[in-house]
Amino acid sequence: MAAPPALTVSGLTVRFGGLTAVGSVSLDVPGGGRIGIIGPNGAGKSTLFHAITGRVRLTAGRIAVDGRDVTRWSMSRRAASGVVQTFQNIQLLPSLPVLENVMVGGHLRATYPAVLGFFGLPQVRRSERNLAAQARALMRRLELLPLERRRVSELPYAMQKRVEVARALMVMPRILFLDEPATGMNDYEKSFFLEVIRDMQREMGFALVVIEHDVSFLAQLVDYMVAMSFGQIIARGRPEDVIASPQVVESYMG
Amino acid sequence: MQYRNRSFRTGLAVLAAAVGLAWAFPAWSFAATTQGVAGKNVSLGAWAPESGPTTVLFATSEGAAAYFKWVNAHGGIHGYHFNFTMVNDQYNPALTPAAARRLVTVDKVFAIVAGTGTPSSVAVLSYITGVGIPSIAPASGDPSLTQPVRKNIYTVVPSYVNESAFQAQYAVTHLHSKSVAIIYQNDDIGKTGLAGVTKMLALHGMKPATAVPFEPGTLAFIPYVARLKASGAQTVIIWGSIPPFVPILKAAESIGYRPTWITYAFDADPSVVSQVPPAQLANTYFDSWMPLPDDQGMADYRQAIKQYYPQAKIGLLSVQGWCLASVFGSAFADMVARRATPSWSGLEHALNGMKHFSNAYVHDLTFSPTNHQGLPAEFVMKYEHGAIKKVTPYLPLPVVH
Amino acid sequence: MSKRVAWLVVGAALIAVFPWGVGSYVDYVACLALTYSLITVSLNWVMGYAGQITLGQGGFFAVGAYVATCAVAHYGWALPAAIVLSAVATGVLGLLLGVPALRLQGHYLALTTLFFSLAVPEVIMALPSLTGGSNGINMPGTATLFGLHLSNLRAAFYVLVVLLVAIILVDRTMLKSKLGRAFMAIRDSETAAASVGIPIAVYKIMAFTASGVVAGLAGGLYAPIAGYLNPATFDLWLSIYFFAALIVGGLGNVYGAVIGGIIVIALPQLFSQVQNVSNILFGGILVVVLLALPGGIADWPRLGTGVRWLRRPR
Amino acid sequence: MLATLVVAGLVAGAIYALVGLGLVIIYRTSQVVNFAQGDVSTLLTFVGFTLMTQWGIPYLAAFALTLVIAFLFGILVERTVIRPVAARSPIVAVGVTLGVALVLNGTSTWRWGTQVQSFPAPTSAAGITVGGMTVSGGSLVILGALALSVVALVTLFGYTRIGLAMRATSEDGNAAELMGINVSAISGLSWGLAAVLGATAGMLVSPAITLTPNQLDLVVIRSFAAVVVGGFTSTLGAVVGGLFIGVVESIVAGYAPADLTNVAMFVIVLVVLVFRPQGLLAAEETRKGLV
Repeated sequence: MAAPPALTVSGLTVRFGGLTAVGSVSLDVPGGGRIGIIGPNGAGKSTLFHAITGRVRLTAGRIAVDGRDVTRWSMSRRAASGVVQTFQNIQLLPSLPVLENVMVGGHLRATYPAVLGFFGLPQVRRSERNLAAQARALMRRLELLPLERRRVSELPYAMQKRVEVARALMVMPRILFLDEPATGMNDYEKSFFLEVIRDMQREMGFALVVIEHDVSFLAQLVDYMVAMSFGQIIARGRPEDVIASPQVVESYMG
Repeated sequence: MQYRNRSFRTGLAVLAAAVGLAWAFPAWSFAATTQGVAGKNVSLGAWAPESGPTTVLFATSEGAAAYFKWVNAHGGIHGYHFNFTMVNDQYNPALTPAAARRLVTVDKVFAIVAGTGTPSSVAVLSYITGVGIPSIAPASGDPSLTQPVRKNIYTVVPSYVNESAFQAQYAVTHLHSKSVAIIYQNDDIGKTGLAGVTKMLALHGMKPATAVPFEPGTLAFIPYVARLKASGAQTVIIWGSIPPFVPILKAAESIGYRPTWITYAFDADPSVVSQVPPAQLANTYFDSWMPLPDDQGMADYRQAIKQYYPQAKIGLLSVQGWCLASVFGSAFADMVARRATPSWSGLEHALNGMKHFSNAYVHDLTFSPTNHQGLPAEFVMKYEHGAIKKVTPYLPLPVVH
Repeated sequence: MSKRVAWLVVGAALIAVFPWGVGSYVDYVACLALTYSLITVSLNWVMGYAGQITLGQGGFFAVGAYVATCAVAHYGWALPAAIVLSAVATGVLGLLLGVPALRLQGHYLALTTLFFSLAVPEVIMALPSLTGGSNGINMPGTATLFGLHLSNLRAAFYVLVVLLVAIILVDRTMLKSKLGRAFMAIRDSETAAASVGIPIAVYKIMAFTASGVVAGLAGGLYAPIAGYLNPATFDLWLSIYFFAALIVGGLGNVYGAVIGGIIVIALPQLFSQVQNVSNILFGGILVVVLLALPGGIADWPRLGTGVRWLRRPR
Repeated sequence: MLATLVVAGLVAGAIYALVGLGLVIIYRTSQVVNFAQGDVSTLLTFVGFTLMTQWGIPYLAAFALTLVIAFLFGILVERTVIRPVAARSPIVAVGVTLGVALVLNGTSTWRWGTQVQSFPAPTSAAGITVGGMTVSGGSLVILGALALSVVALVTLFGYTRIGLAMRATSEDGNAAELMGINVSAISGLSWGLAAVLGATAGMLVSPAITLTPNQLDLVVIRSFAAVVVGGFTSTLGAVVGGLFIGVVESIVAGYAPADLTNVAMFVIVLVVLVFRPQGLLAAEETRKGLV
C-alpha cells in the first residue's frame, strides 16, 4: 500500500429521508489496487458506489481522485476523471447493437467537436473508425465480437453484463467499480471473466473495486476486502481474514 | 442495420404509392374561363370548417348547401341545377389554399360561394385573384376582401367596420345614449368592430366609455362586466364572431348592471334568448341584415334545413349561408335570363349591375365595378312580450373607412 | 448496379416527375406535407433520439415562418438571409427551451413545451405592427430564393425535397457519430450516459437547438410558399399534430418521421370533401395504426406480431 | 369589487380543477397525459343534453344517469384502446388519446351538429347575497360539485381499499402488481372516474357558456396549466392550481387595461416551472440527480 491512493473517500454519508444508507464511510483505493466489497443485501454497498461515481448525491463527506476534490462534480465529470462503474441492474442501450453500446464508452475519446457529428467530415470518420477498432479489440478480449451486430436486448443476462464491462473499459477508467459482475454467470463464465478482468487490469493499470456476493469468486479477484453492514464498514483487511471475521459471519447470519 | 434498410425500403414503397395515388387525381388542365358548367349542370364549391376549432361556423356552409339543394328540387334556376361541394379546411389558413386549389383544379367548380371564415378567405386572396374564379359572398366581413377591389371577389356580409358603426350610430341617434361602451372578442373580428364603433362615435364627438376585450371561450364574465359597469356606460355593444351573449348578460344581472345592449342578431335565437334574464332582455337590441329564421318569408329555408340537414339547428348561422347563396342565385338568374351561357365575366357583369337590389332574403345591395362590397341594409329588433319585433325598417349602413 | 442503387434511381425519378403529373392542388398538399415532414424529422431528433418529450415544434414552425416574413416584408432582407435568420432565431429558442429539459422529465417537459407553443401565437397577436396580429401578414411576392419564386409550387417542391434529403443525410450521419450515440444513450439510460462521461445537459440542449434550427428552416421556407401567415394556423393542435405524426410514423426512425409528416397532411385531404365524418375517420385511423403497430408505420415488418398481440390483449 | 372578482374566479377555477383532476387521476395511474379529456367531457355533456331535452328525463336523474354512462364510457375507452398500448409505451398511449380526441370531437359534430345549443341550468335559484354581492345558484352548484368531488376522492384514496390500491399503483406500478393489486383494473377505474369528473364539469359549465363540440378548448388549456402549477401527480394540486389560475385570471380581467388573462396564465406557469418545476404540491420527483 505504498502507492498514493487513486481514490480517497472520507466520511461519506448518504441519507434518504430519515434512512441512513451509508454512514460515514472512509476508504482509500490505491492506484492499481484491487478491493472487494461484501455485505448482506441492503448493507449500502451499491449506494456507496453510486455516491462515489456521482449517481447519488452524498449527504456529507469528501471524495478525491488523485488528490483532487470531486465531491461536487457531476457523474459525467467524474467519469471523465476516470471514475467509472457498471451497474447491478444493467444500464445498456437496449435498442442498439453491441458494437454501438461499447463505442458509447469511447465518447470522451472521440476527439472531434460534437457538433461536427452532423456532417460526415473526414476527421469525424477517422475518429469513429479508431473508436470502432478499439471497441472491437476490447470485444475480442471479452469474446463479444461474434455478437457485434446483435441488439443487446436480445442477449442473455450474463452477456449483457459483459457488454457493460466492455463499455466501462472503453472509458479507460482510472478506478473501475463493478457492481455484482458475476451475477447470472455459470462457473465457466466466471472463470473466464476472472481471467480476462485480471489481465485487463494488469495491462491497463486501473484500480478495481468490486461488489460481489460470490465471496470465493471475489477472493480470487481482489487482494483487499471490505465488509459492510447497515451502511458501516464492519471489517477490512485481507480477504480470508475478512471472510472469517466474527462480525461478518454474524452480519450474514443476522 | 438490416432493420434500417428495411425501413428505408418502406419509405420508398410508400413514396411510390403516394406518387401513384396523386397521379390518379385527374388534374391536368389549367382553369379555363368557363369551367364547371356541363350542359345545365353547374358545379359550385366552398371551403368549410367541418372540423377544427371553429365548427360552429359550419352551419353557414350547411345553409348555403341547403339553398342549392332546395333550388335543385324546385326546378333549378332557369333549368340550371347546382352541385355544391364543400371542402374541409379545418378553419386553418394553411389548409385553405389546398381546399381552394382542389375546388378549382380537381372539382373544377364554376364559382366559389360562401367560403367560410376570415383567415381562410384572406389566405387564398392572391390565389383566387390570380385564377380569376368568382368568389361570391364569402362568409366574412373582413374589409381587406374588397379593398382594394378585385375583379372576381364580391362580399355581401357587411364589413365589420360598417356593421359596428351602424350599431354605434343606432345607440347615439336612436337610443340617444350619452356614453357607449364595447365589449369585444380579442381577435381581428373584435378589433375591427372596435374600430367601427370608435370611428362612428368620433363622428359624433364621442369616445367609447370603455373597451373591454375578452378571449374566445372565457368562462367567467363578471370581471369584464364589472369594468363596463365601472365606466358607467348607458349602452354596451357586444362584438365577436359568436359573442357569448348569455354569459355576459347573466354576469351583468348578477352584479346589478342594466345598460341597453346592442348585439348582432345571431344572439336573437329563441333558444338563446330564453336563458337571458328578462330584465336584461328588455334592454337588448339586435341588428341584422338577414331575416330571422322564424320569419314567414323563411318557410323554404326551414323546410330545406329540416329535409337536407336534420342535424343542423334552424338558426341565423345557417340563414346566413342561405342568404349568401341566394345572392349568387339572383346574379346567376340574371345572367342566364339574358340568354347568356354561364361565364365568369357574365356573372361579374350581372353582379356589377345590382343597384339597390333586393331579393326575398337580402335588401338594398349595391355593386359596381369599383365597389364589390354589397353593404345590405339592416334593421333593428327587440323582444317585446316574448316575441321579437322589428323596431326600425331596413336602414342603410353607414359608410366609414 | 446494386438493388439499393436501383431503388434510389427509381425513387429519384418518381420524385422528379411528381409535380408535373399532378395539379396545383396536389402540389400544394405535397409542399405542405414535405414541410411537415421536415418538422417531424426535427422533432424526432429530440423525441426519438434524445428521448425528451416535446410539444414545442409548432412554436418553432411559427417563429421560423414569421421571422422570415417580417425580415423580408419590414426590413427588406433577401429571402435566403431571412430564412437563415429564421433558423438562427429558432435555434436560440431551442437552446432556451432545452433548459427546462435539464430539470424536467417526461410529461412535465411535454407540457412546458406545449405552453411555449401556445405562447407563440399570443406573442404574434400582441405585436400587430410587426406581425399583422390577427389580420395575418403577407410575404412579398417579389422574394426569391436564388432566383426561384417559391410561390411556384413546383419550384418549392424541389427545394423542399432537396432540403429534406439533405436533412435525412445529416440525420444518418449524425447517428453514426458520437453525437447520435450520446443522444440515444440519454434516451435509453441517463445513468449509462453519465457513467461514460457524456455531459447530459450539453447534449440535451444540443438536441433542442438542432431541432429548432431545422424546424425554423422549414418555417422560413413555408412562409414564401404559403405567401400569407395567420396565427390561426399555429394553434394548440398544430404541435399535437407533429407529435402524432412522429408517433404514427415511428418514433426514432427518420423515415417514419417523414412518412408521419406526410400522413397527417395527406390523410385528412382524402376526407376533406365534407361528409361530416372526416375527424372520426382520421382519428380512428390514428388509433388503429397505433394499436396494430405501436412502433409506428415504419415498424410495419412487425405488423404480424402487432395484430396477433392485438387479438389477445394482455 | 375584489370580492366579486375572487368569487367569479373561484367558480371558473372550479371548472378547471374538475377537468384537471381527471387529468391527474389518469396520469397517476397510467403515466398518460390524456389529450382526449376535453372531448370526452364534451361528448358526455351532449349525452346529458339529449337525455334532458330530447328524452325528457328530469334534470337530476339525467345528470346522474350521464355520470353512470360516463364512468362506463371511461372504462370502455381504457379497455379498448388505451390499455393495449399504455403498458408498452406511455408516449404511444398519448398519441392514442389524440386519436380518441379526434374521433369523439367528430362524433359530437356528426351527431349533434355544430349549432350553438343551450344546456339546461342546474338551478334557476337566485343564489345568495352576502354584503351586496350575489353569488348565483349555478355558481354555488359548481363550487359545491368541486367540494363534493374532492371529498369523494380524498375518501376514496385515503380510506378505501380500492383507493389505497390506486395510490400504490401510482407510486410504483410494478411493486403494486407484485403486491397482488390488479393494476390494469385500477387504470380502468381511473379513466372511469376521470370521465365522471369531466362530464360533471361539462354539464355544469355548459349553461354558462354555450354547448358546442369545441366548447372546452380553452378550459382544457387552463386545466393543463392548473395541473402544471399544482403538480401533475397531486390531486390537491389540481384543485389549488385550478382555483389559483381562475382567481388570478379574474382579477387580471377586472383590473388590467387590455386582456392579459392568457399572459397571466403563461407568467404563472413560467414562474412555477422556474422556481418549483414539480408543481406547488407534488413531491420532488421530477428532478434528477445526474445533471
